[in-house]
Amino acid sequence: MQAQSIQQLFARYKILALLLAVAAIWVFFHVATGGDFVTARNVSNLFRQMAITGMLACGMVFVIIAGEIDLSVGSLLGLLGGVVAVLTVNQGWSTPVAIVAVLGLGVLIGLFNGFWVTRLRVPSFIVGLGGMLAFRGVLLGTTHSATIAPVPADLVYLGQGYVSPLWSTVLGVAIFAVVVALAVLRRRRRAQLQIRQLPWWADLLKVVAIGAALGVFVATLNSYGGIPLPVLILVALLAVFSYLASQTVLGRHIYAVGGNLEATRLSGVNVARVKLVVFGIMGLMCAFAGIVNTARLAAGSPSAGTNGELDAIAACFIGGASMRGGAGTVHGALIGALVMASLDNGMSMMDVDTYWQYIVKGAILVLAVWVDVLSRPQRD
Amino acid sequence: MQAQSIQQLFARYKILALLLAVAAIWVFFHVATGGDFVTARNVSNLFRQMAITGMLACGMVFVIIAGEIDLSVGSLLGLLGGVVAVLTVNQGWSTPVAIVAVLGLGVLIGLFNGFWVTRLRVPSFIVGLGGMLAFRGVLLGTTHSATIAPVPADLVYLGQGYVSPLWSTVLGVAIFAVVVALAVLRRRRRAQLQIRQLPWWADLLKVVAIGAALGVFVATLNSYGGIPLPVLILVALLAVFSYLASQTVLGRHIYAVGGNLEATRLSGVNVARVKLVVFGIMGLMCAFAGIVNTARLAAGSPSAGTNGELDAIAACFIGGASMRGGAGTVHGALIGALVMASLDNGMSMMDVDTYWQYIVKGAILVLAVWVDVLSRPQRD
Amino acid sequence: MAGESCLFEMRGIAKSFGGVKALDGIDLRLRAGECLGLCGENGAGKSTLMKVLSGVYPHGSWDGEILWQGQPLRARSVRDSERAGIVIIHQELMLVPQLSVAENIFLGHEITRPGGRMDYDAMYAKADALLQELGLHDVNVALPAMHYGGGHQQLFEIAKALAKQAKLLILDEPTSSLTSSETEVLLGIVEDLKRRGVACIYISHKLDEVERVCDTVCVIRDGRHIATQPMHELDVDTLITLMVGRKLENLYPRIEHAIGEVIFEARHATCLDPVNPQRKRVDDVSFQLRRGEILGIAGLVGAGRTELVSAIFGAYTGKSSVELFLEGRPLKIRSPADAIRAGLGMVPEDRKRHGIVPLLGVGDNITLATLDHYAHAGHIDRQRELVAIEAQIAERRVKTASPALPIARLSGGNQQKAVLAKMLLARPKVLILDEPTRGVDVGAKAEIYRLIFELAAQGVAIVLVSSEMPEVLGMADRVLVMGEGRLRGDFPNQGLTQEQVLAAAIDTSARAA
Amino acid sequence: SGKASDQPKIGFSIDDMRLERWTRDRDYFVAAAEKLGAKVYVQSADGNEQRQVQQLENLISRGVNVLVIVPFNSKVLDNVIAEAKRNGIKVISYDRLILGADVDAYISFDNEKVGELQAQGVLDAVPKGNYFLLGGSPTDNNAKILREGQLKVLQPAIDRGDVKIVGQQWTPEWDASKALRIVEDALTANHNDIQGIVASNDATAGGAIQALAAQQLAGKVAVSGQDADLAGVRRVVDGTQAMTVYKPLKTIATTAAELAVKLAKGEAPTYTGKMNNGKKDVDSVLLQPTLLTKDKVDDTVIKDGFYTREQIYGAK
Ligand SMILES: Nc1ncnc2c1ncn2[C@@H]1O[C@H](COP(=O)(O)OP(=O)(O)OP(=O)(O)O)[C@@H](O)[C@H]1O
Ligand SMILES: Nc1ncnc2c1ncn2[C@@H]1O[C@H](COP(=O)(O)OP(=O)(O)OP(=O)(O)O)[C@@H](O)[C@H]1O
Ligand SMILES: [Mg+2]
Ligand SMILES: [Mg+2]
Repeated sequence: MQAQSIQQLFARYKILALLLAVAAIWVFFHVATGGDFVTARNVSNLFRQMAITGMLACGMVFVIIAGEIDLSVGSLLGLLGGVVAVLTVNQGWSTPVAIVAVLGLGVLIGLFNGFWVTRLRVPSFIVGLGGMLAFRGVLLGTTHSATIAPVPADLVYLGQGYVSPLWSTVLGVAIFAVVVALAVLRRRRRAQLQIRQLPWWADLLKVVAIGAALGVFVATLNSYGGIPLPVLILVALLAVFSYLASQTVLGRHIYAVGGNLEATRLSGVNVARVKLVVFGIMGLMCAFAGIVNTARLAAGSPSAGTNGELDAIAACFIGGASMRGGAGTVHGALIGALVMASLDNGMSMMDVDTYWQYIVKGAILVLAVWVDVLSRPQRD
Repeated sequence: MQAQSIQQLFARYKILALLLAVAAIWVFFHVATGGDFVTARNVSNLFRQMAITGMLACGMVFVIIAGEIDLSVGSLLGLLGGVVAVLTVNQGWSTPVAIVAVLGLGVLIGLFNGFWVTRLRVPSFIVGLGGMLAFRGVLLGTTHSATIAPVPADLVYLGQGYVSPLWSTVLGVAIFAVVVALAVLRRRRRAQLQIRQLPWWADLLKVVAIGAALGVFVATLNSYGGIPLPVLILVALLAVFSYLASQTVLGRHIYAVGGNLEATRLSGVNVARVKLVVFGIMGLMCAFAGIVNTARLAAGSPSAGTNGELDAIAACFIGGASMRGGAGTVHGALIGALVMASLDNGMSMMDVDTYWQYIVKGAILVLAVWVDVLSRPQRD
Repeated sequence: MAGESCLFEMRGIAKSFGGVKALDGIDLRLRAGECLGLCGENGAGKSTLMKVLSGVYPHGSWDGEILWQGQPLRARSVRDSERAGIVIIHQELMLVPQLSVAENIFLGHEITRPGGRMDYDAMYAKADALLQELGLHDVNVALPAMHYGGGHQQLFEIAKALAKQAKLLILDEPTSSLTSSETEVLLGIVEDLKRRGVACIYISHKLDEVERVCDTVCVIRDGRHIATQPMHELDVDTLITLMVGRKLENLYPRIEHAIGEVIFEARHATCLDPVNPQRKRVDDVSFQLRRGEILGIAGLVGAGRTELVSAIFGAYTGKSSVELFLEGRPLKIRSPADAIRAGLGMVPEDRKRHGIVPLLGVGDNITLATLDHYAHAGHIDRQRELVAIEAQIAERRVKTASPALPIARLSGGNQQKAVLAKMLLARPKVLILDEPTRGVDVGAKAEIYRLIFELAAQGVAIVLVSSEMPEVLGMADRVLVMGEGRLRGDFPNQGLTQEQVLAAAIDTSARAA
Repeated sequence: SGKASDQPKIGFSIDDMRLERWTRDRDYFVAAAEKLGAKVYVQSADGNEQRQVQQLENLISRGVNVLVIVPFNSKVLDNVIAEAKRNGIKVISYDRLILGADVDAYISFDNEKVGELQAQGVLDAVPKGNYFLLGGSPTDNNAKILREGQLKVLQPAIDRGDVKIVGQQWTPEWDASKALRIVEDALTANHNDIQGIVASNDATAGGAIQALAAQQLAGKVAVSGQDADLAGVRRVVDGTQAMTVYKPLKTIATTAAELAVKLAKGEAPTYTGKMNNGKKDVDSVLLQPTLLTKDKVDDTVIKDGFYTREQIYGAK
């Protein structure tokens, strides 16, 4: 009886199991590193370190929901990061112009990938694999395999800068205000239309929980300089993409396409266009990630992003996306990215041998997903 | 009209489009290298070079047909190759004993992977990713990151030796005899049971075509020392696995599981066991590939097999396997492996810049699959 | 009666899915050679009960007990129950599309030679024989099952079940995609099995079939047992009353509707087989449709009706050509999106493959085709959408715990209602219904029929493709008959009889003006 | 903090401990530093610059006093070193010079010098003939530096017409199997007319030599290497590999450890020179790598205890 209702709770809020897994990992590392892990400074580090994988995961989760996969993102990140370095360093473009150009280029390349998948019907796995090689090749060719450095200071700031604690606080309060406003508006609208509502205390609980999480988050980061800029970008992306996924026509169509392509087509949805847009978004995210990566390294490096696709895909799967398409969430993917980053960060802080790191990371990856699987109903 | 019947021919013999792609690639390289590509020596090299990817692809194609994927094979190849080196060099085991032990170990590890996928329901992508890390870690741990060399001569022979031209010829004739006998037997059996048959000339044509291909193959290799042992192993695996896939209950169940898991389960097939066996076979193939790789290098290297999984998976997809499971063939996967090996071989013979190699390889990969897609009926 | 003649007995079976009770203490017993009809509305729990019996839901995942020939049966998988002699034909098609017909028929029970080798020759021969027995003569059993349409596939399923030596055969809506002649063959086989001492459980929403082959009828409603009675003490009307809980006056509640001018026309529709382009699946079919008219399309399985309508809707997978005119203007339709935009709507035949997006919620499925109506600049007004969804769920009486429940969890009939609701929201001028009442219970059927009449009265032109002859004759104003891809007849439905339609479908020479 | 001087904390960030060579550096370094009373945290970036940056951040947040860095990519550490400096941490560049950053000290065997030795070794063995350049990983910066060193030595010979470069390839991931394949193809393309292979490390050299062995050319074609891997040294002894580059790791590691401890305690270490890294002249300690040929094995690796005689010559 008891066990069942707990399982129901997990089934309803799938993210709970995952958060538990994260908590377990954190506690483990905190103990293992003798209390160095959950400190303001390291948490700030951790979030900054997850930002790049997180950006990729934001795009990848849509690709996976739509029933496809994209293996080229690691190389594309490298390429776009390289291009922004070449433009600013070698061509002397101003940083904002270069960034806009690279974002545009990212979208174009993403659409190009999507074109092969949707119009020419080449399986996305192959398109991704081809892109993985070709983009890396273009990167090596354009940079002559050399690291391009140093990039301008304003670009570096994007990767290393902080939002000052004051502004961070303001931002946190603003977000909380929006959350409250949305909740109130929804309740009012539902009352108007006479739709069943959750009891008011449930909504209140939700708002309070979000507020508390937000408060702890901002306070922690503030005690170490404020919110790092890459983390701010990531939070903004989370908001935009969650909105996209749950509140827009496009988002709904993405889920439908992945759930049953034929039925969606027969419902009058232009499925090819939906997939194309998804690949375009993926390209855009690669551009974001590439720019931030170059900013973090203060250089465009020919090996940047190697294996980045694996981390991003793993993050999505950890976050509950399904290989068969049709299921997955943006916040799940980001928590997945957090798991990956926590593992890397924690293990490197524990000072264990490289080979142990490999073994433990592999094992925990599988175990974390297993915990998630366990919490789901028997068969779906 | 004309165009249509050609398309039908391709639809019926899907492998034709692929063979054409291979032929195009070969002709291109032959011209580009000034006639050095299609020489007995290089063809012998080429087949030897494709052997390892080919072995992995043999196992991988079953995994993909069953609707799963295994990313751990590159690391597992490295691990098992390392173990055979450690056993023979450091522990002084005799080569045959070490080989048997490693083959057994491969099956066990494969089954272990399968156990996570089937019993504990962790998605194979994650299990593979975990294994990829963990197995590499174990390899680095057991070898202390050192290359283990030199391995005994009889082990090296397995990678570098040849079957003498005489024996090669005998073998070729024997295979041809078997093919003829099977064709005759089938015709007789069908006549007995009064089942519709192909016209006799069609069967004859088939046999003659196989004979010719076999003749050219053996003659070419004989003019350069005979059949290389890894190639012989690969041919044997092709025979065994093709038989397995098309003629045995297990093989058909693998297709069924990938085609419609639920229907297969409800037909009383133990789907978990089928998948388990598939992963076991994959482990065995990793052992084969690992042993041959160590034999070829005459050393167990801690970085052996890096990215091997991508080559193997690409080979399967080039060979017509479907990401959704249920479709694919062993010979297709091997031709896919041949495509990959031809690209590597041809470009390195042309001595083109690395970055061009990346770009061309990526592009041709996509184009080859596109040709294959084009030759298929509109939508499936 | 219990004694040794009782083949099996189910006692107090209860099963729930995440808090929702699907079965609530059902008792059932059956003797060898007896045929039990299991009746109930959509979502009553019939399929669930049968899945419990056949081991799909393993022992332990439900309460109660099953006695098989006096012994408790604790099947942990389908294999266990098959070993005992229980064979089930599922409501949903359960074929592996890539495997050959013969391989599908023998899946899990392959005929082998020593060493696990497939004995293809034997399997082909036996599969051929089985299909002949079912009246299928033109099937190449070595071809992949996906080459054949829904009707054929249903027959393959039946052949698959017959290939096993059953002591109890469960048929869960086996005739939902069969035509009357094929149904005849099947019912004959069931009667034959009964004579040989095989017990059968027969689930169908076609009550005349139940009346014909069943000795006993068991009615369940909302997972509870309502009544078990010998068939000869019942008639169809009482049965309906037991099922629905109220009296059903008229199955075809005809509403007079004015038939207006021609608004839609299809000319020279031709579809080529995607695999073998030499073969035409639809061969030069033309027809006209008037405002407010209900046009029935009848034909045997494989007549090409589905191909015809999917070509019109821009959804045919192979090459096709057709000239379309709506309200006098030519239409250019290259995809279903074009069709819907132009004012066409279609409820596809294969619900599972073409109708539902299984993981999406019921509500999301209902609004999938019309999301734009609830959106400004891509932003969905969820509240407004929810209002529309709730309205459709109520009107169509979709039985669901919540609009957010994944639609795959609904019973077959309720899924069908949701798919219908999806197309209705698009407010089409021409509505194509391909087997719209497949797997729908009588009560719901009557509702769908009433709805069709209402739509016609509002001026919507309706194409009704159906394999159920009474349905076509009961509903249509005009009946097209197709055979082998060609139009074989065009009859006004006045005094039209089943025989006339059937004759046209089979006979090449009967061609009306 | 005051305690730092008694027990300094040293962060040692290594680019890739999946390679045998660096596990040895680590062992020697840790042993030497602990003897001097320091505590060492070791990190391996596994050949990934992003990972290295993250690990350096982690080390900084754990409050080390000195960072000893083996950069995977010398140009990308500017940001993180600036952060280290802000936290008052001393930075030592180990084995490879970190460019464009505020580094306190540099200790190394010169990588370019290693490339020169490799080319010299092959030139000594076969002064004239067709050469094939087998580079390291195309995405690895060090592979490029090695190639530059090699070309510095080869260029005069090429200009004289003594040496002809018949091909040059890079080996993804420094993978021996890929090196094997590349050399097989090169031999085919040149009809075995190759006299020297300038390989950039012992792993790729091993692959190359296997390709030669298949053509009965092992020992006839001069192959270079680097790192003095056990397998490599054995090949040198067998005569199939012309040379490898031996870097007395114990010396560099021990010296580096002493340097680190001194910097941590605020003492002034002794340097042998200065190197410009594009930002400043960095105080440097430069050690000489040794060209290891067959006849020098006893005097170097065995004498230094790098390997035992049994390990190299077998337990006969
Ligand atoms: N896997 C499942 N998860 C949740 N609910 C389910 C599941 N399967 C069935 N149900 C619910 O159980 C009830 C009974 O379903 P069942 O399929 O047995 O109905 P049925 O009598 O066969 O109806 P139909 O005539 O439409 O086939 C329905 O309300 C359905 O929604
Ligand atoms: N994808 C396909 N590939 C090849 N043949 C197909 C395919 N789909 C259907 N067919 C064949 O097309 C013919 C017509 O199909 P279908 O049975 O759907 O027609 P129908 O007239 O709509 O009959 P039904 O009463 O089953 O709806 C059949 O002979 C079937 O075998
Ligand atoms: Mg049912
Ligand atoms: Mg049909």
